[in-house]
Amino acid sequence: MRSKRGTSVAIAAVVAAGLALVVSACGGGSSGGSNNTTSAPAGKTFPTLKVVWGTTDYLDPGLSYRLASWQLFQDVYLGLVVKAHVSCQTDNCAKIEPGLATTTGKVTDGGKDFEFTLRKGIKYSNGEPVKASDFKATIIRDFKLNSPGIGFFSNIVGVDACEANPTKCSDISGIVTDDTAGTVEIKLKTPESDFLYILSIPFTAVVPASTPQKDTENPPPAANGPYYITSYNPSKSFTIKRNPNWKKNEIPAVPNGNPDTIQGTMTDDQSQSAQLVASGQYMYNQNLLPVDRLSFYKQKYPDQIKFFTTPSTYYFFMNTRLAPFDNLKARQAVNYAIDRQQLVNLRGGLGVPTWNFLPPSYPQYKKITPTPYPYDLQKAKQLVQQSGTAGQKVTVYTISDVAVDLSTGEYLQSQLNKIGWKASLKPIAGANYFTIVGNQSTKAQIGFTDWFEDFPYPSDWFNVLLNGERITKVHNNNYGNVDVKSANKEMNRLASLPPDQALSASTNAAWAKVDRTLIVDHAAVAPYLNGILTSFFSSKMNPDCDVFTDNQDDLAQFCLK
Amino acid sequence: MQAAPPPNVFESVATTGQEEFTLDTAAELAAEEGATQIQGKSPWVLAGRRLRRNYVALAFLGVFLLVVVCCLLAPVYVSQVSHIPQNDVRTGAVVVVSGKKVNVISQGGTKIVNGQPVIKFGGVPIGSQWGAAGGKYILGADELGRDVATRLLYGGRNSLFIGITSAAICTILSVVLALVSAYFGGIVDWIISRFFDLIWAFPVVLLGIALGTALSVNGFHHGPINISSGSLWIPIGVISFVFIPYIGRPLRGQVLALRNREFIEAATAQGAGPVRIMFSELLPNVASSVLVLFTLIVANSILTEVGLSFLGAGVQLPNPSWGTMIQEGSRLLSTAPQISLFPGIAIALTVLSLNVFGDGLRDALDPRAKIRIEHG
Amino acid sequence: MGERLLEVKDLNVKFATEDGIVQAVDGLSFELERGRVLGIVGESGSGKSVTAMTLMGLTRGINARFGGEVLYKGTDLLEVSDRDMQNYRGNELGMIFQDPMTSLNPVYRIGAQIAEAIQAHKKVDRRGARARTIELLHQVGIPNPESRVDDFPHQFSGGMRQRAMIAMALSCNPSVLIADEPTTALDVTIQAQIVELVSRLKDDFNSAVIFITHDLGVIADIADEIIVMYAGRVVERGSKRDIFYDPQMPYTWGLLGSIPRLDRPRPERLHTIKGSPPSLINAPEGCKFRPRCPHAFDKCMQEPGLENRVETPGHLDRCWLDVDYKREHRDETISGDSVEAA
Amino acid sequence: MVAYIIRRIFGMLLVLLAVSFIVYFIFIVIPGGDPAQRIAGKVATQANILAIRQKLGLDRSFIVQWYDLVKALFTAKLVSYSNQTNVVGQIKQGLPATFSLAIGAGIIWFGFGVLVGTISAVTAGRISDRAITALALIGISMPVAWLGLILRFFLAGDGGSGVSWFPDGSYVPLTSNPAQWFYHLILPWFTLAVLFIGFYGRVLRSNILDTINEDFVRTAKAKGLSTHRILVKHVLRASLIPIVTLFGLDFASVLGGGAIITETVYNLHGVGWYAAQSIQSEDLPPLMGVTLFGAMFIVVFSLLVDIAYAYLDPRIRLS
Repeated sequence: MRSKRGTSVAIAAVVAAGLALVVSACGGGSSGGSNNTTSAPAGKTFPTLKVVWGTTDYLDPGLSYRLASWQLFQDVYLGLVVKAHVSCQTDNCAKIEPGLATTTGKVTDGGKDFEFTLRKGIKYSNGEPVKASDFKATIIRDFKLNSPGIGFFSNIVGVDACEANPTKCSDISGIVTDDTAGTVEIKLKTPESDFLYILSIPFTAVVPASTPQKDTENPPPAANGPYYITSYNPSKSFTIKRNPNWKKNEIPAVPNGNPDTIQGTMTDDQSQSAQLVASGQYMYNQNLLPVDRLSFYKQKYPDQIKFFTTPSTYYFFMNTRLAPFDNLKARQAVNYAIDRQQLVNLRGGLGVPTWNFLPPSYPQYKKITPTPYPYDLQKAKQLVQQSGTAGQKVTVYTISDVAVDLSTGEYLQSQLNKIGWKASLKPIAGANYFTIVGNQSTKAQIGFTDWFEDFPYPSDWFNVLLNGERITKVHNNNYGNVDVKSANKEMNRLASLPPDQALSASTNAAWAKVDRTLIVDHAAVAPYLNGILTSFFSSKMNPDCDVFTDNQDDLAQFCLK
Repeated sequence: MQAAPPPNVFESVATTGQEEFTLDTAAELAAEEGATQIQGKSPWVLAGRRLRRNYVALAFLGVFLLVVVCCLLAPVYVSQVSHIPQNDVRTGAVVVVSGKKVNVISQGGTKIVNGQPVIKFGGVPIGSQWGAAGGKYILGADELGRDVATRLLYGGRNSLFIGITSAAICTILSVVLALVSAYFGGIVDWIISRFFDLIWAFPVVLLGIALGTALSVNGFHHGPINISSGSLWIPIGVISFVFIPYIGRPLRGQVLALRNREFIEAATAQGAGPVRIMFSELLPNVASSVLVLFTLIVANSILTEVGLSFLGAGVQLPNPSWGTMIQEGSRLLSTAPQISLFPGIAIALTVLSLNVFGDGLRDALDPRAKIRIEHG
Repeated sequence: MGERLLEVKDLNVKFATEDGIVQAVDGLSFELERGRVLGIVGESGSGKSVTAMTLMGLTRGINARFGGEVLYKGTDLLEVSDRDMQNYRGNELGMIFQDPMTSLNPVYRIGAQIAEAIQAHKKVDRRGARARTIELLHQVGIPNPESRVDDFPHQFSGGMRQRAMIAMALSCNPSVLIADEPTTALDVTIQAQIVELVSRLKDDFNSAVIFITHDLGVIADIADEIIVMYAGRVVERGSKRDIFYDPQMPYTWGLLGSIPRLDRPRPERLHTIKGSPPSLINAPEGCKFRPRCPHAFDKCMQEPGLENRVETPGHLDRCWLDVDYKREHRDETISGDSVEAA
Repeated sequence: MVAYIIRRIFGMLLVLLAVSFIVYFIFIVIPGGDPAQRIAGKVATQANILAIRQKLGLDRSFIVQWYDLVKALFTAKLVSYSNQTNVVGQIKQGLPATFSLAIGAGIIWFGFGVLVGTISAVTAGRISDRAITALALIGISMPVAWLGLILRFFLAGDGGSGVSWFPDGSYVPLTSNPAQWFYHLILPWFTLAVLFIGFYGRVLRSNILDTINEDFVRTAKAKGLSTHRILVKHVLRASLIPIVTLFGLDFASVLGGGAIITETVYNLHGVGWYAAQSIQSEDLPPLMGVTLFGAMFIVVFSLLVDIAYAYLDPRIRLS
């Protein structure tokens, strides 16, 4: 998922941060619900939680692809399995836990057949009971909505008809449900290491079959989680209340929640949202703090701000099919020419320099040592000379309405000019940037991009962004058209393992090797930092209750001082 | 003033017995009278005299010219003083400020301590050095370590170039349209007037941004015109198009008033073609209004360019313009106010001097202030 | 002789302009009794309008200097503060102006502008003021005033507008009515009506009138006493009879000569006074009319005083010529140049 | 008079249609702005991009697309390409902020403009006149964007200058908290009004100086009216007429969401802000909606202004 962070005060941003919800599997997923989850202590309830929120695209779980919505959905729409609502700053990132299903699924047929049985007596907020067929209806509804998430279902048996003509999708043979027994069986074409995670993201969160098959936002669909959204005024405000039909501790992994109602106001103006929380009118700010005011806020409200590294990587793509970046030396020159610490400074310090592609919080992450491309302009200039592409025209693409990304583009353009190319800048509005850059006819040579994981498994990184077999003419995510045959083969192998082998030590080491070869041997991309997020609480809140799972706070577990 | 005439001048005429009191005798009479011949002063000379006496207007004209000259000397400023080209990013650079080494951009840093990132905040550019750093960063640095003073001058070149050129094009276009519509009248006048109404009905800033954004993606490639997306000609085209009614309508009104005056009928009687009448008869009469409107439109188009660039529809980055600098600096207003402050001051000063000079010019050229600026 | 309303003693008015000090009025004196009409005649720039405006206190300004006295019922109007002057203007002294087309506010109804004057001085409510206005319009001869009162100025003809101005000026029955060239902008037929109206209203309102014009013919029958002004000075003063039948000043002859007369043989060409009025900044030496006076001789280099040089006591003039010489030579100027080519 | 109004209304509709045509034409020039691709999202296949294009009717001819767009707008069913929200609904949501800003600022700049213009005219030449003229000129020369930022920095919130007399932008609905509503709008009102106060002041000053020399003012003095009454009833009345026309048009443009920069800088989520948003993402429907909304105000007010002019100045007949 691409990020479009709230921007500077001058231009109210287009859309809020688009961070993916992280679902990570640490340890075997097959055993019954392990109960070492540490949900917030009960008895900390309070009437109202007033939050400042970034604007989002939709509030319909079948359509939205933004963090601002997914962060709310985690306590509203639950899937067969859910991500554990536990803090995961160390290395054991959030785990998969049973959700509406009693277990995390019986995996048979070599990892191609998943079977779940639903818990008894769960009701939606509109009173209807949760039925097994609702799951299949939800997936079909996603196709009917032309949801951006239908790409995740491509490995399910019998989905081809729906993929060909989404709006006419009526049945998926690979999904078999039995309402009386309450069972759901999903058959896959090939084993898929990350399929459990896919079942825990909002696209697969179950909504009533009666939900209209179009964007339903005011109010959004009925919920099966501890909370339900009572009203939503696009880009303005939303209200969330406790789900009357939610039975306490019905699903161990999902906390019952402390606030009775959640009042949200939406704005993309960073300094204004910080103001609202600093003045105590609101209790939590989901937007980033304005970069230039960071030191001011940290020094004035030391214990009300928390920082979290996120599983995100900011990198420059280089189109390997176009001069000059079809030349390895040219790509290496770019890596030498960027000072990663300065790029962190551009973000006011909210970043950790990196030379890897995978984020550090992954078990598959192994820091590439020695540092492959230390900052060295002279070496970069030499490499450009040796590559024989000196003096060529290079166009740097960047996002025009997110100030920090714009400055990053300007930085790269200036550095490329210094090492021998004729670089010019092409800023494009955020809403269209990824569509234009992802279109082969644009012939984008080099440019700014970032990636926030959909789920914490390397397949969401390499298979989507750097796999030669996934290059498409339109809406291509492999902007650099990276096509390393050996790496492609290894990625596909590692991505189609049954769940139990998916996290073995050997698999992790193999993913780390892919990371290393693409960076050191092929300089396929030029990664430079992993993003850091801020959570700003008002003086009334107790920051220690804050559970920051992978890249978002869990509102349900906030508590007062 | 008449000198006192010699006595009995009438007798001398009466007694010489001339038959007829003709024109020659009148001239002769006047010559004898010794009254000083009143040299005909053209309105322009009179205006020039009034303007010369208006010191305030001239002072501000001087300020405007000073600003223009300074901006034109931008390359000299780079080679002699700042030694930092306009788009040269120097985030990691170090500068000697009165003996001490100082980072142009304060260095941040992040350490991971038991899973929690500990952040040392960086990214704050140094403020105005006023020469303490030997010509470097006199007005301070921006977030990418570029020299604000250099960019201020280069930005000035862009903003002034756009402002003046678009005002010139707009004036020429609207003068021609006004003359044609007022002279020919009828259906031509109707069409041109509706054209004026149409642009007039458009919310100016909205039209400007819409055009600016639309064209800035891939430039304008239609027929002979081939403008690349980053060129200045896009904002120029946008601004000159948007302001046409501001000059066109008042001018059309004035030309209409002159249209059926006798001296026009006389010119037509002498067989003058429409072009000659329009440009050698009508135009000189409204030239003073055109000149005054021009100065005011230049001031307005500079302000509009700033607005457009501020919203990202004017000058395209990384080229500086006063508008883009204000926008860039707006994010760092608290830690590095210099980035936004100085362009703002430069704009206010330039536009103020243009307005004051325009005022003085209008008083000199047209003391009875016939021109009504129809729309602010 | 009626009650003495106005006594002007040695009035002089100076204006400081960029090009120097302009001596607009230099030593003007006259008296005005109720019921009498004083005519002031002179070319433009002779100071007659300045005099009228000064009486009304409308020429006050930072660059104006006044001398002499203007006693109105005993108080010197020159000393009265501008605030108090407001009680005199319209109430005691009414004024009519030259160009009726621009003297009325185009965006206000005629009735409103007149009622405004009434309410400014009299304790009258709106309805009373309106009734009074209609009555006034009737008195000045405007047809069906009840409906015309709500018309706008541009709906009135020139003559009718001047009548409305007169109604406005007389609305608070002032003791003195000052008419500053009221007929100049009107065509001849209307002029006669206006003059006749002023004279009739003078009797109805029992007021005095100062009638200023550049055309002697206009005040031929209305004026009791006439003052001829030239270059800011009085050059001749006397009763109507004195001026018309025994003019002593060559300038007056010129004025008389330029009037088309029915009672005399039609001259081939009316007499015209050569040249143009002198500048008031560096005026000619001696008699100001000398440069244009056909009978000027060396003595005229010193300015003659305004004295009574003829039999009738009130008749004053400012000319060195011998009275008999004048009586002998004046006819050729007055009766026009039919006798020989100019 | 009625015939005149009907003819003018017909002219207005024509202008609005032409405006909608121009907006549509401008946006056909943008390449790469194909909304269908953008909506298709990350893993879109060629097939569903075509499906979306069909749903939005983007594959039909130029004229039909324009006609559909305008019809949808007038029947309030127009939906934005980027986030499917109803355009007319969003504009309506922006109305309170835009109207509050426009009406408040309008009152300020008209009131102060007349005050400033009268004072500097009456005291022509003296210090107060020179000072006011200088301030007016400075007011006109201020770039609105910069002025807004500076005011927000120095006076609002903890913009860093430590002084926070005013809240830091954003709009508080009148209905929910009138005191806060007023308090939040003081700075935006002032920022928007400064330009106009200066301009109106100077136009009024030159009008008054012309009118004072008119004959009917001398007549009014001769009637013995007090200077105050003359100034208000005669001089001001005549010289305010051109100001009314100026105010009519400027007020219309601001009411129609013209104060885009002020709304953006102060984060008042009004129509202007919504326009700026939709332009950033090159989203045609909202832009069409806002432009027509703004143009409608301008043409309606220009008719109102002509009628007011005829009422104020009886000499003018509405031909």
